[in-house]
Order: sequence, then structure tokens, then C-alpha cells
Amino acid sequence: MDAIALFFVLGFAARLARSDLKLPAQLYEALSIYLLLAIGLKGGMELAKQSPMDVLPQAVAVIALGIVIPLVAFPILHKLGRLDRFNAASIAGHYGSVSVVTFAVGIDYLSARQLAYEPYLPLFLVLLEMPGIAVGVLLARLGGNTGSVRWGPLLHEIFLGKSMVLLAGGLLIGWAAGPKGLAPLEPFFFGLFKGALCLFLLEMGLVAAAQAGALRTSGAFLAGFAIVMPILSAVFGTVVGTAIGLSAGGTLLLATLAASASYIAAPAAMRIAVPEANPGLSITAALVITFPFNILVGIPLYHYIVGLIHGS
Amino acid sequence: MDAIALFFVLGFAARLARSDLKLPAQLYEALSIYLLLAIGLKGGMELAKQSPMDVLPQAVAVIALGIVIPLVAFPILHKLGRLDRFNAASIAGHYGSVSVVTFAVGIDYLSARQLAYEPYLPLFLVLLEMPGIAVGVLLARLGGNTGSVRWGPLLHEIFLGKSMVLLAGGLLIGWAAGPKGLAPLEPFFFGLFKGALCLFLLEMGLVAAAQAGALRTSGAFLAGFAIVMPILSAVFGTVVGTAIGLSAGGTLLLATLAASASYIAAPAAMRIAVPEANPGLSITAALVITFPFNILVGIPLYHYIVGLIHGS
Amino acid sequence: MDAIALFFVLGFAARLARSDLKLPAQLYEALSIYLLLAIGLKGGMELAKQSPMDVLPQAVAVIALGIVIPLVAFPILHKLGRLDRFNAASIAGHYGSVSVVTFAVGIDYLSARQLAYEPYLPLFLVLLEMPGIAVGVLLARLGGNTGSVRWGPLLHEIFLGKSMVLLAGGLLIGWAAGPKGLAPLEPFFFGLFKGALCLFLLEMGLVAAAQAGALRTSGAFLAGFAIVMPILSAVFGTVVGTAIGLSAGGTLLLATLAASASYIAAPAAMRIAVPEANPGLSITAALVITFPFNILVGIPLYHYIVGLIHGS
Amino acid sequence: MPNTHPCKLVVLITEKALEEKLADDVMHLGAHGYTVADVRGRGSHGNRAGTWDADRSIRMEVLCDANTAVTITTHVEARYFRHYAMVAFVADVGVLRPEKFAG
Amino acid sequence: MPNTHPCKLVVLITEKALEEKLADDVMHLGAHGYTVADVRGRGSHGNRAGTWDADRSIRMEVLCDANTAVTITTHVEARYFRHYAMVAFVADVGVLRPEKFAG
Amino acid sequence: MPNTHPCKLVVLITEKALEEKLADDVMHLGAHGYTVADVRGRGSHGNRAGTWDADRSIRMEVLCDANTAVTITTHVEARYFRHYAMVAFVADVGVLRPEKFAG
Ligand SMILES: Nc1ncnc2c1ncn2[C@@H]1O[C@H](COP(=O)(O)O)[C@@H](O)[C@H]1O
Ligand SMILES: Nc1ncnc2c1ncn2[C@@H]1O[C@H](COP(=O)(O)O)[C@@H](O)[C@H]1O
Ligand SMILES: Nc1ncnc2c1ncn2[C@@H]1O[C@H](COP(=O)(O)O)[C@@H](O)[C@H]1O
Ligand code: NA
Ligand code: NA
Ligand code: NA
Repeated sequence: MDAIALFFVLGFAARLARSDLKLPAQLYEALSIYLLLAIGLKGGMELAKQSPMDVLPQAVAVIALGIVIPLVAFPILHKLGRLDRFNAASIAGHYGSVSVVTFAVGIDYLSARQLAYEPYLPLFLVLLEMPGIAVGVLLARLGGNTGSVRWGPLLHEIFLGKSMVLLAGGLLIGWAAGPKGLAPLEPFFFGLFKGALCLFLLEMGLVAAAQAGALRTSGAFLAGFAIVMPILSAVFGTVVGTAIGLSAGGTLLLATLAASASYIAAPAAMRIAVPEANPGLSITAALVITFPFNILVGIPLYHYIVGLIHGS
Repeated sequence: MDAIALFFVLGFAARLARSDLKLPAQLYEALSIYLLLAIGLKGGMELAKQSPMDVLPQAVAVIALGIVIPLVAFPILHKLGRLDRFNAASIAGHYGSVSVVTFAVGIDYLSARQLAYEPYLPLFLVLLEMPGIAVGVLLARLGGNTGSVRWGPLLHEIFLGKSMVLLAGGLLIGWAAGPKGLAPLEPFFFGLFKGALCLFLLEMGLVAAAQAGALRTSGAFLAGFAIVMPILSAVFGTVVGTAIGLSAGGTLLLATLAASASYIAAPAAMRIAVPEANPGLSITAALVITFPFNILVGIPLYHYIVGLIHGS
Repeated sequence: MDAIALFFVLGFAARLARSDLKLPAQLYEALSIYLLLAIGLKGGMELAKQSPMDVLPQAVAVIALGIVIPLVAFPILHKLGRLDRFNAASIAGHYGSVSVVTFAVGIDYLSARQLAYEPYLPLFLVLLEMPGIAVGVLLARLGGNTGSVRWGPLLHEIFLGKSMVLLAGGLLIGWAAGPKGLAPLEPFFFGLFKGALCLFLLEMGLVAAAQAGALRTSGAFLAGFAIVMPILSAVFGTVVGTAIGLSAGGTLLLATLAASASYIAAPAAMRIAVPEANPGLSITAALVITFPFNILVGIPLYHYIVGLIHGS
Repeated sequence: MPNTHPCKLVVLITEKALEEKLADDVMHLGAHGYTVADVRGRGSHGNRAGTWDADRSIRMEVLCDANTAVTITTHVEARYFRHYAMVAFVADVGVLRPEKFAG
Repeated sequence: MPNTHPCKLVVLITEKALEEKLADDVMHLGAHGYTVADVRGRGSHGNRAGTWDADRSIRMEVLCDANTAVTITTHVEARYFRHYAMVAFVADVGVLRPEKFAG
Repeated sequence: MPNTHPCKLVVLITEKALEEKLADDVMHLGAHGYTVADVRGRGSHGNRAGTWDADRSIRMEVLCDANTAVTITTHVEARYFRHYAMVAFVADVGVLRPEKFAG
């Protein structure tokens, strides 16, 4: 197992054993700000080397992927799982959006195996964060006299939420400053990246284990969904990645993004836009099951799937 | 534009757009402690290589500069700007003192252009922090039965305020330990410096934008003062730097110090020593106008001025 | 004096001078989490190179050392010092356990002098943290109808207290991941170690000086104990280290561990397990006297003692 | 002889996600200020330990006159009680400078 | 016309080391929830400035009915007052949704 | 049957810059302790969001007898109200161990 994943396991085990270990709340916040900025900067720096025309068609396909996933997830949750419209829509939105940390673990997986990938992939992370959430809110609000969507606050929450600002802001700064401008920032933003990720995963392990009790009430269907849906999304991601001509490594990262579920941006947006949904359900699914599944089992599995479909 | 300044712009823009992005309060505190210590250590390390007799006359001139600036600023604010004695004195004190982060951006400006400067310049930062504040308080308290100065608490606040202790403490430790003793601390205190500065500037951008609303009430005179005064001070700084034989780079740093206005040490000291002054005015001038002016426009301008006067 | 120790002195002096310098509470927490993890990882990484059979007998001897020290300290405090059973037992427990930061300063002392030591010594740190505390609690609860020991909560507190989880967890992760797995974490966990230690010592200086007032009420006996006991323990540690065949450097580290008194794990455990004891006494002894004594005077002294006994 | 004047203190304990909305609400409903602290806790929505974004809570305190207190509590009752973790209570206190908080 | 119902607010200010124990205690003694904030302060046990583990304090607030308030205060008095830095007080407040806090 | 005794709770919400001064003041004016929390808020001095040094606020709570409460509120009124962002209020509470807070 990777050192990084072991930190998650340590946090999870410590919490289950009822240790009093806690990370200070502001350290959690500081780490998440740091990780978002660092990923944005890295992606922006690489984007500076790219011609926009090459990336544009790929970007469109990636956004389409972010729209399709929640549209697939919603009927599964609503019809098959018999969750009410609000909860089904909210959970679908979480799975349409992405997890930054899962992405970071995916990058680490590739680096450890020295597999190449298109270095501008963080752009896709930024592009995928938002559409899924918007589709989720639409699904909750449309179809039924369940209240109209208040687009103003929602778009504000989505585009100006902290994770979007940091990711996109980092991307822009990285793009404007380029590799030379960022060189003096390397020790801070890139050298420390993996260590900071470890601390964050330790905290995620603590949080996930603290939420684990909710599994009993959320039911077997949701648990199953939280494992099957990522695999399904990873297949979609693999198909799209292959179709738009990404390398095997890039395809694996896109599959990982597709498979990941948001537990930072989506919960914040849904709490305001779809208050009727029970946040316990979506967080249990996304954080307690899908997140560890992805970092422990999923990524190697998607690697295998990419091998089958991408065929390189 | 430098990567560093872009972080300020990102914070400023995010706040104007009403994003919910915030840096945790304790991260702000931790970063400011780190920056102060790091600058002190760096300066102290370099001072260890210097003979004190060479620096002493320069130090006296620099302190004189810190006394003159508020004495010039006060009548401008009081007579010309018609601000009452307390506000005029308090603002004059802010401009007599210095901004550590502006200094750090100045150093970065020189490094990016590979311009040399006397490496013990952080000593001047330490020397300039205090006299301006003391003069500001004197101006508020003297001349008029406006209450006597309680020197005990004031001197305590100035000499034992956190920024003084960290800067001077870092200087002493750096001086005592020397380059060899500090070598193992390099990755932490020097390697991460620019990255930490970026985060701090992001936060400064957020704070400055949040204060920007106060511009409407503070009036056009103050806005003008906050741009003209730094330029005037930079000219003084350039003259002094040239006179005491600093290199062009060192002169630019001294001009930058002179031009900068304090928004950490001075507000804290003035709040206790001159409570009659409205902190909104001085902070708007120093942080919302002068600070971004200096890092975006001022430093290159002072570079030009130094070229004219220093003539090297 | 080492740069590291100077940070302690700076904090101590600043607080005595009534400076308002404070480290944010969550920075203190973050630093202690970081230091514990980093030491654990480092030790675990080295342990991976070791055959367990070689270390096992040493480990047994080290645990015995941790049991003997509080058994020696208790009668000194109770009979000689006339402290009541609860306070004597609690203080004995603090001195039976260890201080992570003192250990880190010891490692730094060796590195600065390029003296070798067995790199798996952090394992002994982990082993020594707990037995002393358990013996202290037993001493408080046995012998007299002073209430029975509630072992459940106590063992929980000891084995699942945050410092134990982080140290032992780091050790396990370091051991599982090995040097290769940890390589990408090096800049964060090892490169920054000394800098982080400096900040922590600054804070310890502030805290120690804030507690220094309690010296007046705690009495001369305790002050004497807090200097004599570490020296005595260091002699024990030197004897054990020599007997189990450690190198001179390793013996010095073991002596330093023995001499050090806990002020993180032990106070937390004692507060719950022996509430009758006055935490002011043990903290004054361990933190205000023994800790600075060890880092300023003790370690060089133990180095001398090791030279006499170990004879290499 | 007390130098204070009767006033209501409305306290709202709820999810941090609501902080900005609540702040806007109470100002619009007639309060002249508010004070917020970060807290953690437990209630019918389970343990909100405050360690990450989704389970942080705040405690907002509003000094206001009796009418505004009723307006605020009625509003939050109608608007937030159903879907959010929230507790509200009101206390009688005495303030200095009553004009700061009235009408 | 007020829309609130009488309720007790029990406030406990004490060492952070007791947080988990107190939380368990009040829930067992009949409270249905509690709220905790990090604080610092001074009292008969001296200055607890909150800068490191051993001198951190918390402030726990419990809304409950009058009986539970007596049960809780009696319990902490017997169990913790002697050996821990602790202050306890009770206030009369008005709550919305009284059924959340009763019995 | 309540086991508490009447006491005053003085609450001061103000700029963090005043924390040390206020702490000294209340102890000199007869209080035997105080509790401080970090807060943010809004009032007649605008938004004090607590994100950097100059706009941090604190909330200080002092349990004391009625006379001391008047002394403290009178003092802060005279000394700080004019030039500092500050709000003060007083509540009636019941304390355990009344001797801790009296005289
Ligand atoms: N009985 C109570 N006493 C004090 N605080 C409470 C109580 N019940 C709930 N709370 C607080 O209010 C928040 C929301 O409550 P709830 O909606 O019941 O989950 C909880 O997380 C607690 O912080
Ligand atoms: N008179 C008081 N007013 C407000 N808070 C107090 C008072 N006395 C004590 N406290 C708080 O309760 C804690 C424990 O009090 P003590 O047991 O008296 O040391 C202190 O650290 C303060 O935070
Ligand atoms: N009506 C109010 N209710 C609660 N807190 C208030 C109120 N007014 C002011 N405050 C708090 O007191 C601080 C100073 O108030 P002010 O002097 O009115 O600016 C504010 O920053 C708030 O934290
Ligand atoms: Na996804
Ligand atoms: Na200046
Ligand atoms: Na020991």
C-alpha cells in the first residue's frame, strides 16, 4: 500500500479505536487551501505550454462527462434506490462533481509507477468540479412544484465557492507566471505537496471513521451505489479519455476524476441550494465509502479497466 | 506581473466578487510570525559578516529618516487635509513605520532581476519599525491639553510588540548562530519564504478588498495622500540611501521601506496609545491604497527614481 | 549555544518581559502533530532495515528503564520531599515518561557534532512514553484505600492518546513504506523538521516563562528534584545503553530520553487518572525547570557522563 | 443601582453554512449588530464535532428589542428549523446604551 | 407576543481535558444536546491562557428542563469541583420548540 | 429545587486589542475571574470579520456580585465606550459556590 493511503488508514483506525487524536480545524482548512492552490498552479504552469486550440475540444468532452454522470446516477438513486427527489438529486450532484484529493492520489499513483500523463489534467479537474453540482440542483428543482431554482445564489456558490476560486485562481496564476515565474515557489507549493497530502488524508480518515456510524441508517442500497457508481463512472471516463486521445496515464486520471465524488464543494453548495436533502446520506456515500474505495481499491482497478479499453 | 503580486490580485478580486474564500485567522497569524522571523534571521545572518562600525553611521541616518517622514506627513494631513490632530498624527505614524511584506516584495523584485543589495538591510527594517510610531504618538499628545503621553505602556507596546520581538529576536538569533548555525534551518525559513509570502498576499488581498468600502467615506484627500506620500518618502529614502553609500539595490530597498506604511505594528500601537484616532482611516490609506500601490506600481517607479538620483 | 535553543530563550525572554507575543493555539497543536509524526516516520524507516530479533532484547531493557525511573523518583518525592501520595506519584510518572522535543534536540546535538547513533532510537522513544505513566498511576492508586485504578480508561488514555497514536502510527507507516516509499515525503517531514522544532521551542519558551511564577509556590525541594532527578535518570540511561551495546551516540540519546520528563502525554493522562494531583507542580518541574535544563545544560553534561561510563 | 436597560438577547446555534445568510437576515429584520463564535456540539442532528467543513457550527448572538426578537425567532423558525440543525433561545438581559439596540 | 417557552441554560466552564467526559455525563443525565466553545480565562486556579494543551478551557452550554439542570449541576459539583478548575451557572431562557429540550 | 445562588453575569464584546487591559481592569475592580472567547461580529463600527489583527473581537464574561457588576459596567462605559467598538450587557444567573464570585 502507498505511504499516502496508510495515513488515511491510520486516521480511520485511530478514530474507530476512539483515540482522542484530532487535527485542529484551521489546519484542515489551511491544508485544503494549500492543496487546491498547488494543484491549480501546477496545472496552469503546464497549460502555459499548451496551445488552447488543442485543449478546447477535449474540454468540451470533459464537461459533457460531468453532465452525463449525475444524469445517470439520479434515476438509479430515485427509481432503483427509492430515495426521494431531493436526496437522489443531491447525491447525484456529489458524484457528478470531483474530489481533489482523490485526483492527487491518482497523480501520486502514476508518479510512483513513472507513468506519463498530460500535465494539464488539473484543468479538467477545474472543469469537472462545477457541472455535476449544477445538474444535481436542477434535478432537485425541476420536475414537480418543488420550488424554482434561485440561480443567482447558486451560480455564485458554484463559481465563487472557495474551492473553485482557489483552483481556478491557481490555474490562472500558474498560466500567467509560467514555469519560470513559479520556480521560486516550487519548494513550497510542489516540494511539500505530498507531505501535506498525507496530513490531509490522516484527517480524512478521522472524519470518515467518525461518519461511519451513519452507514447503519443509510442502508445497504446506498453502500452498494457508492461502490458501483464510481466503477461505472470510471468506465465512462475511460471511454471519453480514450476518445479524446489522452494517453493511458491521462485516461486513468480522467477515469479517477469521473469515479470520485465531491465532499468539499458539493456539500457546501447543496446545503444552500437543496436544503431538503439530508447531508448525512451524501457524505456517508462520498466520503465514508467511495473515497476510501477509490484510493485503496479503485485506482488500481481503473488502471486495469484503462488497460482493457484504452489498449495501450 | 510577478507571481507574488498575482496572489494579492486574486484575493482582492475574490473578495470584490463576494466569494466566501477566507484564510483561517490562525493561518494569517502563523504566516506573519513566520515571515517576521525569517526576515530577521536572514538579516542577522548577514549582519554577522559585517563590522558593526561600518553599519552604525548608516543606522543613525536610517533612524533619522524614520523620524522625518511622519514630521513631514503630519502637517500635510492636519493643515492641508484638515484631519484632526489625532487622526493626522496616527496616520503620520503609520507612514513613518514600515511594512514587512512590502519589504519582502522589494527583495523579491531585486532577486528576480538579479540586482545586488547590502544583505544586512533587514536591520534597517527593524530600525525603521519603531521611530515613526513614537513620533506619531508624540504628535497626537503634545501641543494642546490633549492628555499626556503614558510612555511606559507605549514603549512597552513598541519594543515588545510581537512584530518587534520577532524581527529583532530573529536578527539576534541569526547573528548569534551565523550562516553555519542556520544552515539546517534553511529549508524551512528560507526555502519556503516565497510560497508563504504568496499565501500572505492572498490574505492581504482579501482584507484590503473587504476594507475598500471605507474608501467612500474616507475622502479623496486621503486617497491622494496615500499615493503621493509614498512617492515623496521614496525620494527621501533614495537621497538617504545614496548619501550613506548604499548600492543601487540597497537604495531601492531603503526607498521601498520609506514608502511603505505599517499595517501590523502601527495599528496595534495606535489603538492603545491614540484611541481617539479612527483606525478605519489609517488602515484604508495604508492597506487599501498604499500597499497595493507599492507592490504593483511603486517599486518599479522607485527603481526609476533611484536610477535618476543614485545614478549608477 | 545552538540556534534551536536560542528560540527557547527568545520565547522565555519575551514572556518574562511581558511581550504580547503568542503563537496561535492551533499552530502549537499542528507543530506537535507534525513533530510526533516525523519522529515516528524516521524511526520506522530505519527500523525497516533492522532485524527484529536484534532489537527485541534492547527493547525489553528500555521498558524496564521506564519502569524503574518512577519507582526511584516516587520515594524521593514522597518521603524526602513530603509531597502527598498523589502528587508524588503524578510527578514520578512525568519523569518516567519522556519528552519528544528534548529527544529531538538530542538528535540535533548529535548531528551538529556528526556523532553516529542507532537510527532506530525513536522506537525507544515510543516504548518509553507509556510505562512511566502507568507506574505513576499505579503508585497513586495502590497502597491505601485511595480508590481503585480504573484500568479501562487509563489504558485507553495511554495507548490511544494523541502522542502515542502519532508516534506509533508514524513508526508503523515508516516501517511499512520503507525509505523508498517515504522518499517523496522527505521535504515535508524531514527537510522542515528543524525549522518546525525552532517554532515549537519558541512556544515552549513562552509557555515555560508563563508558568515560571508557580516556582515560588512549588518550593525549593521540587526545583532541586527537577535538576537532580534528570541527572540520576541519565546515569541510569547511560548504564542501560552501555549494557545493551548501544553506540556512544545511541547511549547519549537513551540517557537524554531517561532524563527528559513528559509534558504532553503525561499531563493529559494524569489529569484524568489522578485528578487529586495538582498539575501545577508536575508541569512546573517538568517544563519550567527540567526541560530548559536538559536542552541548555543537560545534554552536554550527559555527553560527558556517557564518555565516563560508556568509555568510547 | 444598576445602570442597565432591559433588552432581549437572541441566541442561534446552527450550521456554519448558514452564517452569511443569517447575518443578512437579522440585519434586515431590524437588528443593529450581531456577534458570532465558532462552536461544536450535539443535538437531534447528531454530533457536529467541528473538525471539517460540513460539521462546523456557529453561535450567533443578537441584542435587540422584544419586537425584533420575536421577528427574528419567527423568521428562523419558518425558514430554517425544518431542514437545518438549529437551536434558538432568548434571554432577558440589561444593556448599557439601550439606543444602540432599539427599533 | 413572545413565541418562546421557559427553559434552563446550564453553563459549565472548565478544563478541556474534561470535554469528552462532561459530554457523556450530560447526555446520560438527560440532556438532549450541548454546545461547546473554546475559551480562555482566569479564576481561582490561576491564569489558563489557552496556549497549550494543559491550559486550554472550554465553555459548555446545555439547554434542558429544570430537573435536568439540577441533576447536572449536582453531578458536576460532586464529581469535578474539588479537583478541577470549573465554574457552573444556570440561567433562565426562553426556547423555541420546547419539546427538543424537555424530559 | 435549585441549588444555585443569584449572581450577575457581565458580558463585554469588544476589540481584541483591549483584552489585556480589560482583564486587568475587571480583576482590579473586584472580579475574581473572567472567561474570554474569540468572536467576530458587526455593530455600529461596521463589520469586524476577525480575519486579521485589526478586526478581531473578543467576548469577555465575568461572574460577579451586583455591586461589582455596576462598578465594571460604569468603568468600561467611562473609559472605552467613546473610542472603541464595544457592547456591554448584564444578565441574572444562578451560580454554584457563590463564595467564589462575591465581594
Ligand atoms: N439541548 C441543547 N443544549 C445546548 N445546545 C444544543 C442543544 N441541542 C442542540 N444544541 C446545539 O444546536 C446544534 C443543532 O441542534 P440540533 O438541530 O438539535 O441538531 C447542535 O449541534 C448543538 O450545538
Ligand atoms: N468570576 C468568573 N467569571 C467568569 N469566568 C470565571 C470566573 N471565575 C472562573 N471563571 C472561569 O472558570 C475557569 C475555572 O475557574 P476556577 O476553577 O475558579 O479556576 C477559569 O479559568 C475561567 O475561565
Ligand atoms: N446588537 C448587537 N447584538 C450582538 N452583538 C453586537 C450588537 N451590536 C454590536 N455587537 C458586537 O459588539 C461589537 C462592537 O459593537 P459596535 O461598537 O456597535 O461596533 C460588534 O463587532 C459585535 O461583535
Ligand atoms: Na465524479
Ligand atoms: Na514608511
Ligand atoms: Na524520563
